[in-house]
Amino acid sequence: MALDIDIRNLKRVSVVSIKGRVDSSNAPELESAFHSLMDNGRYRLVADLGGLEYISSAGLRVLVSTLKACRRYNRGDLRLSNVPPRIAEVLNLAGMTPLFKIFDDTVGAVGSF
Amino acid sequence: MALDIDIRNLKRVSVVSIKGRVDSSNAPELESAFHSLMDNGRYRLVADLGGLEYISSAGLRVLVSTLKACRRYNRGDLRLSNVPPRIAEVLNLAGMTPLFKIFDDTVGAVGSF
Amino acid sequence: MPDECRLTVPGRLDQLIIISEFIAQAARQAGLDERTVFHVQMAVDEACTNVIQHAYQGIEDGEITLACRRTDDTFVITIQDHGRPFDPTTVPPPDLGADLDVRRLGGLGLYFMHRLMDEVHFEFNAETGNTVTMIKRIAPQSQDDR
Amino acid sequence: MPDECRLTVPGRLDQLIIISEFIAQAARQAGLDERTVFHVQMAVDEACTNVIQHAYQGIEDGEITLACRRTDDTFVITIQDHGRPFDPTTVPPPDLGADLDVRRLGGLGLYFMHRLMDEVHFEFNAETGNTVTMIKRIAPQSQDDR
Ligand SMILES: Nc1ncnc2c1ncn2[C@@H]1O[C@H](COP(=O)(O)OP(=O)(O)O)[C@@H](O)[C@H]1O
Ligand SMILES: Nc1ncnc2c1ncn2[C@@H]1O[C@H](COP(=O)(O)OP(=O)(O)O)[C@@H](O)[C@H]1O
Repeated sequence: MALDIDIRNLKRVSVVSIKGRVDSSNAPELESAFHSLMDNGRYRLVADLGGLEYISSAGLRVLVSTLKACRRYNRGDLRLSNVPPRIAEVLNLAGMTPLFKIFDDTVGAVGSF
Repeated sequence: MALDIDIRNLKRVSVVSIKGRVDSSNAPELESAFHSLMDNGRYRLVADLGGLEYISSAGLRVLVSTLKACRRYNRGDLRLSNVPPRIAEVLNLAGMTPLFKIFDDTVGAVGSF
Repeated sequence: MPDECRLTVPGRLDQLIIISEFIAQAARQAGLDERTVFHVQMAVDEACTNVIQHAYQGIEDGEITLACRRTDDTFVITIQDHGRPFDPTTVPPPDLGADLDVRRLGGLGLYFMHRLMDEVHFEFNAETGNTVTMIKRIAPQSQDDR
Repeated sequence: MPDECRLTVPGRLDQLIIISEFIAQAARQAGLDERTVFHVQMAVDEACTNVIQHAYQGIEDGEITLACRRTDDTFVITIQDHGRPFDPTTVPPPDLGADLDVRRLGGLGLYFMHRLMDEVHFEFNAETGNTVTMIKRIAPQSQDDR
């Protein structure tokens, strides 16, 4: 149930697969994964949440701050795919569903850019 | 991680698949599963341990008492299949490996009767 | 208190996973369904994160004690610490409808606790420390579940 | 004791899974590898089963308290109860080489505790109750793991 982050750089888009558990102890790890991508000029991101078992408000905060950073100057976006029902419920509760473009699968999310 | 017991009655042999966790709180459950088979005259048993994550001495005790009951009057046997490495280590530690006929897979165990 | 489970851990973020697994297992054992287990787990995680980050402010030698028990129609959790008290009534609610560019990051912890649990009470006491009590109402247990 | 985790549960068999998940998570968090976690989990399960079945003899209102902490090269677990004391030196070891028909069932709990842990000590005290201390030696922690 630890956090496992896998990054796959495609031609125009990067896919960040987030598995396991994000809480306030490891949210900084997730944040630096996103930062390392953006520092390399990659702002078209897909977060594949298929393996995400748990996310607390500290993790949601990272998603929103990354979303903001990607959209700045219209240079990109953070889109979500494969959101498990329980995580979708949390996004909803946090009023975050309207902020994100959410896709059923990662192929669709990558192809949307 | 609860205990899940699945029984499959073949023509001559019954396969008992034991999944999850056997400790002293639920070992009686496992015992009555074996008893229900023997009460119906089924003494040729295969315990498929493929999904067994944990077994304490209370569970081992059930395996040995069932083995004894099956072999009595030469009427049958309890054979093991799919033993995960961690469970094999425990059987070894308990000096139980020489008592059982152990098979790599359930097909082999069923076919051995 | 006959049927209570208690956990005490150092007030550090790396203990959150121990807390989380403890409360999930205790809630499951008390008969709560998996969705409710998840909600309880999340509320407890937010409460303990606040204790570690705000009450203890990163000072690592404080302890957190959780206790939980099942009554007929509730699951009751208390979380105790000896850090600094605060006044929850002064914390503004998050503005969940705000546009992305003006939305305040954070400030969701207390909100989640209130949304995911049926009751949340804070108590501050110079001697016994701070206690948050969270209650989840559940369907009364049938005889079979016992 | 700065870096200790403690768990208290009612002395009932249905609490064993809470105990087991707690000790596994605490051992993992302390940096033990998965095989060692399994061994610790098993030793603790056997010790607590004995407390419930023999020390408390099925009386359900006793409590069990586990504490564990990591030192540089050990993982130390104590288990406390207030049930009846016993003399572990009078318990005969199991005869693991015996043929099936003469083999005694049971009697493996204490044996597993000793085999799976590096040290096992019993202490009986009229006031503080009974305490079993189990120690697992582990490779000293590298800086990176901290
Ligand atoms: N246990 C606590 N002890 C002290 N202050 C707290 C505690 N919980 C919350 N607070 C205060 O309330 C504010 C809002 O908390 P919360 O809603 O959890 O959001 P966040 O922790 O992300 O700021 C915190 O920033 C903090 O000032
Ligand atoms: N915590 C304890 N309190 C009292 N008696 C105990 C305790 N632990 C062990 N014993 C005694 O030692 C015997 C051997 O224990 P053990 O090796 O665990 O096997 P088992 O529990 O299967 O009998 C028990 O039958 C019991 O009489």
